[in-house]
Amino acid sequence: MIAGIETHQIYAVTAGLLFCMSLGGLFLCGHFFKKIIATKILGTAVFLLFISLGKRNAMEFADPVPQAMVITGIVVAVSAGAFALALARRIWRETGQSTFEDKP
Amino acid sequence: MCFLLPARLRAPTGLAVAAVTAAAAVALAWQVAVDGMIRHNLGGWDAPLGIGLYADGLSCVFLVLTGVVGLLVSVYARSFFSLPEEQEGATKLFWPLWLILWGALNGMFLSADLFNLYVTIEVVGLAAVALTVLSGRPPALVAGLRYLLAAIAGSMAYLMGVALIYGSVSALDLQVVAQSIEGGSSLRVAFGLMIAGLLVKTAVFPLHFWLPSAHSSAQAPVSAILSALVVKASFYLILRLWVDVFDGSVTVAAGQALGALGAAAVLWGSYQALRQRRLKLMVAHSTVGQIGYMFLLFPLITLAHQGGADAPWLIHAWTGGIYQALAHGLAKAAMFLAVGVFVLAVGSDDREATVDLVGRLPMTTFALALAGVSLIGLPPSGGFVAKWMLLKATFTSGQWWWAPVILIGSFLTAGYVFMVLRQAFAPTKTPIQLKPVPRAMEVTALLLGAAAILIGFRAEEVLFLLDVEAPFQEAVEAEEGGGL
Amino acid sequence: MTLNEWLPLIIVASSLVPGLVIFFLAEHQVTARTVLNLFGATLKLLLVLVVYYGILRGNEYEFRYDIGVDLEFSLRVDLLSLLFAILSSILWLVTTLYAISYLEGSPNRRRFFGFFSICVTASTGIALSGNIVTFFIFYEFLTLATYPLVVHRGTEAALQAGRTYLWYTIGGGTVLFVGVVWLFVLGGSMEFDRTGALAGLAGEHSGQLKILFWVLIGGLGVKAALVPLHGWLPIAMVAPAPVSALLHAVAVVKAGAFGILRVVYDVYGIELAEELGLLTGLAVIASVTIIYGSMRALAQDDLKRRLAYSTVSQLSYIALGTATLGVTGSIGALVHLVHQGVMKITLFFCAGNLAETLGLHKVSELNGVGRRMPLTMAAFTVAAFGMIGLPPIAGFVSKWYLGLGALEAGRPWIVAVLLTSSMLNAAYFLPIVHAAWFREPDGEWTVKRRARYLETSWMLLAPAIATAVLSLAIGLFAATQWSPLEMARQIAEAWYADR
Amino acid sequence: MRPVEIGLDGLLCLLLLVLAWKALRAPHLYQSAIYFIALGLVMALAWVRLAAPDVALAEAAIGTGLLGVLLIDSLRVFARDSKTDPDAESEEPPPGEINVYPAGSARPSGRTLPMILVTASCGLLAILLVEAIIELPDGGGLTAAAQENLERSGVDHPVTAVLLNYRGYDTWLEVGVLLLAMLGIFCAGGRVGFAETRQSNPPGHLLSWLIRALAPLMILAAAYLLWLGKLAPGGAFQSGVILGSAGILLRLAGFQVISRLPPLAVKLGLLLGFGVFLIFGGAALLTGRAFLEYPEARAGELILLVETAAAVSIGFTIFAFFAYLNSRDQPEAQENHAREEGGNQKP
Repeated sequence: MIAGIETHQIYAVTAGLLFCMSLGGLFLCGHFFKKIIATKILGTAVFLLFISLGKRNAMEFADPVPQAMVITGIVVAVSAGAFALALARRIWRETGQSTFEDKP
Repeated sequence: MCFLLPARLRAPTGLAVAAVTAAAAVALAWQVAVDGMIRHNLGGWDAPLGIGLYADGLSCVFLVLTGVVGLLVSVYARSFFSLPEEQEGATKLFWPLWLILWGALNGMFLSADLFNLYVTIEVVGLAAVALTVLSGRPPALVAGLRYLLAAIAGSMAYLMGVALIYGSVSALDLQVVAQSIEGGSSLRVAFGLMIAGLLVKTAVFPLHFWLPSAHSSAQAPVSAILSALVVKASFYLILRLWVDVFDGSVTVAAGQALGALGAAAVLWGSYQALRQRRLKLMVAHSTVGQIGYMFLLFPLITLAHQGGADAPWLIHAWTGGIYQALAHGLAKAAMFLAVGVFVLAVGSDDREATVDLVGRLPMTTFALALAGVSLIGLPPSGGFVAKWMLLKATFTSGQWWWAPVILIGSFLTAGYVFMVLRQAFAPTKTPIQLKPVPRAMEVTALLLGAAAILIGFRAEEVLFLLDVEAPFQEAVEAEEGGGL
Repeated sequence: MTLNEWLPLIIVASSLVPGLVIFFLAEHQVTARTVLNLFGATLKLLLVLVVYYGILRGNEYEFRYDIGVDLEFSLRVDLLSLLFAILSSILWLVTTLYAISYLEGSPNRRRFFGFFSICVTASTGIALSGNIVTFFIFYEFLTLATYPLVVHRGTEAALQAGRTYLWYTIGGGTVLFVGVVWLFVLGGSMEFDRTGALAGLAGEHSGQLKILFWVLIGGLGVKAALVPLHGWLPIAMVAPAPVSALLHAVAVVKAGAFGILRVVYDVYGIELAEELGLLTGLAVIASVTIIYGSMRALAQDDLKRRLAYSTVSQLSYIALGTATLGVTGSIGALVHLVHQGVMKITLFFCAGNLAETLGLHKVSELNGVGRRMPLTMAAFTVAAFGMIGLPPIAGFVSKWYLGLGALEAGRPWIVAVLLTSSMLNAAYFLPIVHAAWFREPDGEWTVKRRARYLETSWMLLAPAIATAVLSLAIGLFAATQWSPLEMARQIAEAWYADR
Repeated sequence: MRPVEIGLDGLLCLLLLVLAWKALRAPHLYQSAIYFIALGLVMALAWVRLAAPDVALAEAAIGTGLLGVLLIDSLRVFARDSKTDPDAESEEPPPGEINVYPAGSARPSGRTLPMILVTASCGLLAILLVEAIIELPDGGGLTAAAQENLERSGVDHPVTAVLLNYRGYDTWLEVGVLLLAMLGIFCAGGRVGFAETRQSNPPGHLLSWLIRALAPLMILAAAYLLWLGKLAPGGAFQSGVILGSAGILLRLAGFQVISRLPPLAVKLGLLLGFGVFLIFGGAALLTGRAFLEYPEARAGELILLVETAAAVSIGFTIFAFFAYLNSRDQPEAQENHAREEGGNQKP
């Protein structure tokens, strides 16, 4: 039974769970900072799924296409994250606002 | 062909590039209309390994829309950003950002690869947010961050769907995926995730929460771009996925669900627009409502598809939805530009402040009125053709329950459009000194408004273009190698 | 394409182009504007007459243009469209003259004349529409073009009236939209010359057809001011007199009435309408409107409002005649379309003259005004007598045919309605006439001296007299070959030809 | 598969989930950031387990390294500025211990219902998603296709082949995204250009010396990684990041890096990667090939050229992210900026 489980499956399921967890976090976290972290984890979850799928048949070396896509994805996600951080910092500095709810 | 992604150019150069890009879009559309669809394999690699670019009727229609609106908005922007009032913040970055955005939009309309589409969505999203916060005013910043987070979440959901699809069919090219797709729960979930992610970006009710603040706090040309083009891009993608990729696996229930969201958006958006006191917020809410109309397309074509590809209302639904996108693109751009002129001249965004503009800014008022006519769907206008087709499709297909939504939406739209116009006719007791507005800004707004009306006179060409590899003809086998 | 195909389009464009050009002229270019306006109006009238001549010789005039899928724009000339087109172009010419003088010196004339021409375009378009879609397009176009005219003065009252007007007309337009689409789904593009497309559906879809009929009438009834959809009309009287005259005597309200004619005769066809039992309902509504309008008119002191309620009442004669089965009733309806227009515009001109020259707006202020403005009041008297239905004025002819038609169709209660209404008409018009001629002048205006030799500007006076003479003439010469009555007879006989 | 491996993988995954949970639920931003960085490191292990060393390198360097630096740097801002807020003085949290809920406002009440809703729908989504993932077929992928064409691609490492040849278009756009993000950050900051100031408390002499010595070494390492990318894990991104980190270290040591360069050079640095791709793609079109198609014979050299340009741009941009944000929020910089603005407004 247990022996039937493949490495990639464990990671793929983890990816699914991480995805949902961070999606919930994105909605429920108040502070900009944590929302940004939630989007990062969201991205990581997606990448994890990609890579675990790439691992399916080749044991030596994973499918290069998802790997390349994930590298691209990481860069894109980091760029977006950096931009979001820059925005959050500016908002905080200009208005002292750190969540969408409070209106200073 | 349309990868003109220049950066760091100042206004005149930017304008020139805008003209070239628009011309390229039109040229491509012409070529597609004459020769049929075009496919170009980037890097010389075929699918599934390489990325393809692919132009058919649907993409060309959107390319040309983007070209026309883009060019006129560029002309407007050139005057707008040379005004002393609009110099704050990083406004000199408008040109590079806008041209990148435009390039990404074009890239998106042409891309035939799921992952590449993700990258273009992300570029579109980032550029759109950057444009939103251009002025650096705090409300714009907050709205921009909200937009950015929503956009990231949306594209991640989309990417998750892509991962699932890659997992099940090992391909990313739209055509290859479409051919090798079979049912199954993983595909359904993938599809759901992708559509949901894109719905966030298209701001369909109830996922529209980010739109009104973002679109209303941006500067006028930016608002026009966002409302007229950026939301259309993700709509295009939903449409593309729906009819080309998941063609066989979409269910009637899914179509009805999207239709219901659209209907709710029509009612809610229009109602909210009626309640706003600030002009730009009103126009932004109106976008939410008008986007809803486009989604009424889905239940109609889905049911049609179940009933066989030659269901008589198919052509109506299809044309209606696309026409709505076109007419709204033109009309909303005109409206935001016209409101931009108002705000500039009067110095206030209050709906009540637009008194007696009909005498003093006749051209702009006229532009606003033309755009309004098209939004309401009064004949003769693009909006009328759209609503006519949609309404007819609802009757013919027996889905009459969408009809009241279309009509009530029109009625509410008439309410807010005429509330502004009525105010514009009222004379002032104390004439406010209007600031002079560059003529080019007034003219471009009027041209866009007139275009929204004029496309109502001639649907034939658009239909012809749409007909090139229309998704309902099962003839996508022919692959023409990179004919650029 | 031959000239005959383009001619209908040129007729429509002959007012559209001047209208659009006027927007680009400067406010002070009065001469250019006037020349342009008159040129357009004259050209249109000439073209319409040319087409009339052609039609009599058996030519066909049709313009078609594909919008896309199955939307087709089509302009086609038949006698009914000519009847309405001739009426609007004659009255446009006259009203243009009147308006030039009436608005002299007031602001925003460029806007006024621009939209005014566009309104006429819309109403000609309605007249020449070859199918229901084109009709609908122009119908909505008319709504849009009249709005700026209603709110032209920009006062609070005008804006309020504009709002009411829009709610009614856009609501009506929306209902009509549904009806038109529905009709389209059932019976295709609904060319007006292919009556009977719906007849085949009668058995299977008769329920739908019945509902559809009322949806269409509901949409058209707003502009035709059928009770209870008439509320906008009296309020819209805040507009300047030429607007009230042309639009609320001719263009807008007649568009509704004309639509009802088209729907009953050309879309459903008289046979089908009868078979479905739709006409009695329409006749009842029309009768109620006639009586109600007259009663309300009695109670108004404001002259223009009284005229407005009179319009509500008189318009429904057309609907009533339409619903009276039989060729004579139909003739009555058609000829009343013309006669009522000519007479009502005269009344509005006169009201405008009184307001402009002496500042009189109320019925109670009119004592002795006939001595001061004899020509105006003479015109008024002619038109008012016509309205009441005194021979030999035009109104008599139409009422005569309506009554005769009712008797032929075996519906004597309609005659009773007509008689009651005529009595009410007399009751609200005669006191005005009496006061104007036989009471002693007592208003403030008596102290003012007469400024000129004429009682008022000739450009105000001439149109009123001309239309008064016209209403007398078309009554007197009703039996000749070129009279509206003769035209109406030809149209109606064609409708009933296959019975 | 051996049970030990399953146990190891299971443990790793569990750790991932726990860390993510902690990062999202931690009461203080500082803790959140730390948990997140830890998550990134564990994730790098997971990549290695999944036989994706390229991704591991990229994740460790960019995803965790760079972003971690940015996050910590942002925390500094969020902490410092609340200190200057006079209203928050009384409830001043200790530095680095910023409460999630801003001072003065209690935990927002009335959020229970949305919380339940969101949790429930996320749970539902999780069930659907896991089911979908389990249902995925056990094989597939494009490994074979990628290997087959490797000879024609001009490089020996399949990931590099995909990145720069098969799907070079994506990579080009991605370099564009970096550029775009930089422009976006300029927008967010409200002005273009860098205002580096000397660190108020420069690090000790030794450290300064060390960093200065380290910098050339790092550049060397970057070049090596770049070259290695042809054969083995490594390549433009990883090497770019090392370049970027060299810059960040220098900056942290208080050196003015960007300000020393002429503005044109800065712009060129940001644009280089994007531009080379574009020129190259255009040239391919002109010579009758498809956009971004490499001539087979010279593919290796050309890819190296493009990669070098991309690496320089990536490194430069990443460093610029940091430098801009870091300098933008220095108190002195703000004052300078305010003065600048005031000066601008006067005439």
